[in-house]
Amino acid sequence: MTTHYLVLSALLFAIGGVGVLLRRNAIVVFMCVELMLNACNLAFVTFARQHGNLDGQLIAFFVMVVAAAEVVIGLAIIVMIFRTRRSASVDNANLLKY
Amino acid sequence: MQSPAEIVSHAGGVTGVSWLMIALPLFGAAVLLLGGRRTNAWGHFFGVAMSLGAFAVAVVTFVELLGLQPEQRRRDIGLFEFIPGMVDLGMLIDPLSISFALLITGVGSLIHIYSVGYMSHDRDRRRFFAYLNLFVAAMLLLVLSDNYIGLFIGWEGVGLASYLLIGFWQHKPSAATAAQKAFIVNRVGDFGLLIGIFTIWTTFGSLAFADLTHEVAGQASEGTLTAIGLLLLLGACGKSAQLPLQSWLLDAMEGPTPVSALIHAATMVTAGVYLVVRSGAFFEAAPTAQLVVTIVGVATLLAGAIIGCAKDDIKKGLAGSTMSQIGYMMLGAGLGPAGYAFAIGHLITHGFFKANMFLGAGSVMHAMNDEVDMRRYGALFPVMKITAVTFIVGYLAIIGFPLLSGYYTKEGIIETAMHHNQILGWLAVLGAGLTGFYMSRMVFMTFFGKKRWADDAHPHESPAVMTWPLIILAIGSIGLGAFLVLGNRFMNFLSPAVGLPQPADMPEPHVFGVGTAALATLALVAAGAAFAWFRYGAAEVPAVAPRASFLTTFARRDLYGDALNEALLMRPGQWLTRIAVFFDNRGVDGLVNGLAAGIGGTSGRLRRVQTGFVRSYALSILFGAAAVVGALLYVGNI
Amino acid sequence: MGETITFWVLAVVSVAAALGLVFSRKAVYSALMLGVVMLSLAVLYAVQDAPFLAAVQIIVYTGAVMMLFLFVLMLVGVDSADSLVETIRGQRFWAIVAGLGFGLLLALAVGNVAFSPAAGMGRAVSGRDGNVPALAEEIFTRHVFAFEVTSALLITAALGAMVLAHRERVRPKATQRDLARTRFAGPQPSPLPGPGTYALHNAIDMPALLPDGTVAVTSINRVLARHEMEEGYAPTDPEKAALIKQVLEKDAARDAAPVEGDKPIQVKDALQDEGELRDEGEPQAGTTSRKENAPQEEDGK
Amino acid sequence: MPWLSILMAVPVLGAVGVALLPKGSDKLAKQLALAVSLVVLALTVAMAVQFSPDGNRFQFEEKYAWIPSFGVHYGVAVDGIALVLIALSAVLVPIVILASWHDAEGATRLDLKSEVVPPKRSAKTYFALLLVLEAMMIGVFAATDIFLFYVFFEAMLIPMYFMIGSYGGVQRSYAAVKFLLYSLFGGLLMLVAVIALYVVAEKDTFMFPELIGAIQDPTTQKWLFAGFFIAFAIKAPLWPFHTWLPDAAAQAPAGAAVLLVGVLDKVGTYGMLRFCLELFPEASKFFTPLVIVLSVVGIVYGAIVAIGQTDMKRLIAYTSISHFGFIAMGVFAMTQNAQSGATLYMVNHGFSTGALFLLAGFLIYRRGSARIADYGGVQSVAPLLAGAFLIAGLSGLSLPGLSSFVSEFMVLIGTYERYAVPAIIGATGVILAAVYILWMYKRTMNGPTAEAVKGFTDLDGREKWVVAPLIAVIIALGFFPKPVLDVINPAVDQTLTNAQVTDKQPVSTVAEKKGAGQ
Repeated sequence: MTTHYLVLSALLFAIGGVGVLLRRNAIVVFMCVELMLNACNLAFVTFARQHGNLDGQLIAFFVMVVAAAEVVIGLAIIVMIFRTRRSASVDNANLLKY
Repeated sequence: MQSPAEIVSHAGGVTGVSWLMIALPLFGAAVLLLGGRRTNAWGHFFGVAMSLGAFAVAVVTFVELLGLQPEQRRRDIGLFEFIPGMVDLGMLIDPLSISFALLITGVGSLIHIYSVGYMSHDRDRRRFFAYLNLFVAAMLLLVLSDNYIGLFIGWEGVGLASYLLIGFWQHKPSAATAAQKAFIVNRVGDFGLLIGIFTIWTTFGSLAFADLTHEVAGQASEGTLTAIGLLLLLGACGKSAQLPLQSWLLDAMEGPTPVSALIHAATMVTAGVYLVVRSGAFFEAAPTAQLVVTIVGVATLLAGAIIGCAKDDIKKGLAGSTMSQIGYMMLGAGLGPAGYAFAIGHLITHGFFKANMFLGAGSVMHAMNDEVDMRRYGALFPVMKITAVTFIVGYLAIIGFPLLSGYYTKEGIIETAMHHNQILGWLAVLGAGLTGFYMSRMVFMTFFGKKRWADDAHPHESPAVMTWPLIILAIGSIGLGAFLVLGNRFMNFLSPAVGLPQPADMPEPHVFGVGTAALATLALVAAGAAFAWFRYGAAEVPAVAPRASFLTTFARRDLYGDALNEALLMRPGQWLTRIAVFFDNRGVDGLVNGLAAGIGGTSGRLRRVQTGFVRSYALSILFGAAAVVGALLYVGNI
Repeated sequence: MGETITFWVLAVVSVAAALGLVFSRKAVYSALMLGVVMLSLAVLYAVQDAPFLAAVQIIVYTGAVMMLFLFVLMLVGVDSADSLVETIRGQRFWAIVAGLGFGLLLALAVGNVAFSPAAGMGRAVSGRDGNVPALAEEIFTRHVFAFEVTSALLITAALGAMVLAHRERVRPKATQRDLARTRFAGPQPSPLPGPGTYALHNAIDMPALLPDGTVAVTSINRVLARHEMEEGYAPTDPEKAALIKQVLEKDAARDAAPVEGDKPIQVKDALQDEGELRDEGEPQAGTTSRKENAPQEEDGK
Repeated sequence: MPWLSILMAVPVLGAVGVALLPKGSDKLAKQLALAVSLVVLALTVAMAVQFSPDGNRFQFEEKYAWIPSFGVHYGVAVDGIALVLIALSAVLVPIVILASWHDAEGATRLDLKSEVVPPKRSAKTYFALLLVLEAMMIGVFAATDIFLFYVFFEAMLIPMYFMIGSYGGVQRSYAAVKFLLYSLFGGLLMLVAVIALYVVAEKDTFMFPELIGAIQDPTTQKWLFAGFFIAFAIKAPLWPFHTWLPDAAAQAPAGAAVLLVGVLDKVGTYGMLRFCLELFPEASKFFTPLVIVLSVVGIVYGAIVAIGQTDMKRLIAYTSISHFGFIAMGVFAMTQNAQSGATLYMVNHGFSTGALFLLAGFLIYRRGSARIADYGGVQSVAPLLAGAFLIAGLSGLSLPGLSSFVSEFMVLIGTYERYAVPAIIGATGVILAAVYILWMYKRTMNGPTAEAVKGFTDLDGREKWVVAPLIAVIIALGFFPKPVLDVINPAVDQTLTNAQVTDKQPVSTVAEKKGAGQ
């Protein structure tokens, strides 16, 4: 069963990655990142069960905490950009280039 | 073959201070050059005084030398250590060098006196005398030095002096070009001499004449000796305007006439002969080298004569004849000890009568306000008696009129050459005939025939200061030949310096000193003179040069010597320079700048990668991640 | 046996939801899709005997974080659907290649590892009566330092968000006296009149009528007008429709002017904005214009 | 008496003094700079007098630990070769200061259409830079600690960069940057080699005397040699690395160009002679054919390109490339004559090319353009200037009786002893030299006076004081090189013994007799 979980987690992670690359709306990109994080959590929990010790779950817990902090900051930035830029598209913020 | 005497170091007496001979003119040149405007008034007299001073020292040294026993007559005066461990500069007073010194200072002083008159109207007269003094000093250093480096310093010093004097009227572009050409062609000759000196140093470990005796020279291999001989010959050709480096002599006539007389007749051009005679040890041990010397001599002899026949410019004609006479001397020098005495004898007598004729030509030009074309002369005899008479004496001497100085020395060379090698002998006789023709042509065109003067010319005799040197030189060209050659007096005098020939090499003495070769020469000379009389004496000489046959244009264009140099050296040289400059700017520099531009270009393109879109960066991150995982996988399971 | 069934069901659901998240046009739909994924994962955690995590996942992660997303979505404009046309050349193709490549590689890696049967959480949890106390003991003994660090992290995150979202007040808060003075200095000192006794509607999207029966331009609500215009329901009365269209064009012209946001905000502009907002003020009759009802701190070009 | 440290300190203090002068006082700055340089000259002469040629090799030695952990010392000492080169710089600098009295003010004073561009910085800084440069020049020749040598080797570039960059001609920045990058590139290679030397030698010191013969294994020697040699080949421009010199010399003001070509480039050949030969004998022997070929190519190539130049200063720069070919050939011919000839050549070249550059500078100061075509018939207008130019030119084509001939003769005869063909090809350089010098002289000085040249004034008092000493030295060394050679020869013997080379003996018996007699 473990490989199934891991394959699922890999698949979700890949979809998340593709989502980050394809979508232009900052919030959707952000959600895809959350998706990738959840995929990792799944892998952690699977390994916790596989190895029979709590470390996996512990790590997953901490990942959630970090993810929360990240979301807070990310969204604040998105709001700020939206406020000045009137659009949340990721491609608009492209002044930092050659 | 009795080899030259041992060189003995000397101190005391006037010989001890004979370095004054060089020092005085050098001091004169320095004072006149540095003095500037202040020395204008008395500058030329000072120059003449310095030259006369050198002449005086030379005479006293000569007398002191005569006082010694013949074997003692090679005195070496050490001066100072020039390059530690290699060469110490010093002076060698021996019969050969003192005879040269006498010629240089003697004729030199006369020419100094003559120049006082000739250059009286020139505002740079002071500078002219400075350069003349510099020349005399350099020439004396050349002949009096006791080693090859001193000789080389004198050699190039003389080249510099001739550059300065040819280009004296430097505002004339033709004079500047002629001067530059003379110096560069001389430099080619000096290149040969330089390599020769290197070879001598590497083979013998010393450059002093005292060490390079005949026995020492014998030890080196034949090949090296021939190489040294040929290299020295290349140097000699450069300086004495022998083929193939003769093109500069005719252009050198751009300089004032006293310069032509002193440098391009009497002294500098004979430096080559001096070098060949002084390096006798090498040439005698390398017969092939001697043969080449004689061939070069004869070739130049004929070339000079042919050029002489076609030149209308009196100075260029005389220059052609100088070239041919030096060809004789080179031929004599190439015959070994047998020919040395006659070669140097002819050199001295030639110094007198050629200088006499050049100065004569100078006074003619002076009178005809610097007209040089003989076709504008004619019937000058009644107007300029002294110049004419002295010129004719010189003319008779040069064509070898019996009993005059030219006859003895030139006959000596021709007979030794005939004895040595028939072909060379007869070619020399042919040359003598040609000399008879072109010299007679020159005399008849200038002094006899109809008056072909330009309308504003009203010739008058030159002032005394110019005519007296002519007279002295004329007297010299009458008696000197006989004095030197009769009773082998000059050969015995020179023997300590250059050694005596085997009796076998000497041609047997004839009845009344007139051999078959001598008779043939006299006949040819007479024929030449007669033919010249018919063409130029009696007949009407056109004022403008008529269209000429192939042979005459060939001669007028100096046997296309210049055209040859131009085609072989000048054109490819310029072409090579342009390519080198192009290669340097585009090639090497292009490479460097190209490298810089390349780096700039790539960085410009790389800059484009940063598109500013977050998503393209994310894409590259993902690719990176994929690569890492792939690598881990690859590493993991190999 | 139950586990495999739940796994396969949830796996399919979560993958479908994930794809939905990525490819849905509207942001809100993708938010909901993400919620579905998270919930299915929570169940998977529970199945893999990690009950505490499942609870946290549902309560904290899905409950709080997802809601934050929705909240921001609301702020940013729920309807801001973005077209799926790709702007960067070759981005779509390469993204898919990279994503699939990456996924395949991981799957390959995971695939060829032979796992022994899962040891299960029995032993780890045995001595400590249950998952949560075991986890608590684990956290508060070995990882207490990490725990404290994460708390610090959370605090800084909160602080950061506040700092980022905060707009410095450059001028003193407008007191009531200022408001009164600006209102009276402005073109419309008196408040806009109410719909009036004879008014047929007091709905917000219905413009007010002036005593002579014509439509009061200032009472047209621009947001709604634009919304209707975009959705295509023009008001039946042609004259009102014309008026609304004319107001919208004026607005569009003003909007078309380069949005100040593009160029970095100069301090002078910000101040000028502040002033212009207050002075110009455009008092509305009874209806609230978009500008006025937005909270003081939210308005900003 | 720590002579060398004083010699380095005085110019630096002078430079600080000059720099601190109030803004407008350029005249005072010049006088002070001149005074300081004359003091340095006096000190050098005093030192040189006390130098005993047959004493031990390194004299006036000072050694203090600078970075003890790396074994880096402030090691300064002087042997024959270094003393002569320090004397050269000490003599050249006052002359250059005197010559560039007006150089630093740019073209404002010229009404003619001039290519000279007004400088970016004040004249005061120019003279301060000059003095700093002098200090570094003395430092680089005096350093016996290889690390210290490297430091000075790189530090020298900075003042020269500013002098070219701020006071040069039209393309000064291009030339300055090219010069700097070229030398820095070389310097970096050398740094790698210096560090590698320190590490491989395991002697825990950078002192040169102790490192002689420290590296035995031939391959490491070859690599280290390459590192050092490329840096020195770029510095003294050998053939492929030379393109920076014409640009830098043409764009630099005349005074800076003199020091650039006269002294800075000598560091390259001095480095070859001192470091390459003595530290890596086998590698030097291994690379000798390559270097000889490069230098011969440099001689002929430099001369030919010089003939084709239209700009006076570029022409003089190319001639010095040809001269550097001679020096490098002399150094690597590894015979007594060749190497002392090469060292003497470094000194003579400094004076003759220095004189040429300064006189070209005077011409450019009068006419404003460096193109040869803009001149003609200067001799009839300014005979003294033309005469000095002729003497400088003649020393350039190494006319016997002038200083360059002695050294060129020794280099050629030394090389001929070991390698005949390169010497012969090198000797053709003598003919080419005559062509490019005389042709330039004819085009600028002889012939009818060109329009623009009519207004030329002859050498004034100051310029006479610049030209006179140079010509005096050229003629004096030409006739009596013995004193200088006596100082150089022992140092060269030492170099040859360290480079494990014995002179080739001539073929025949005369040498024995002469040798025995000596």
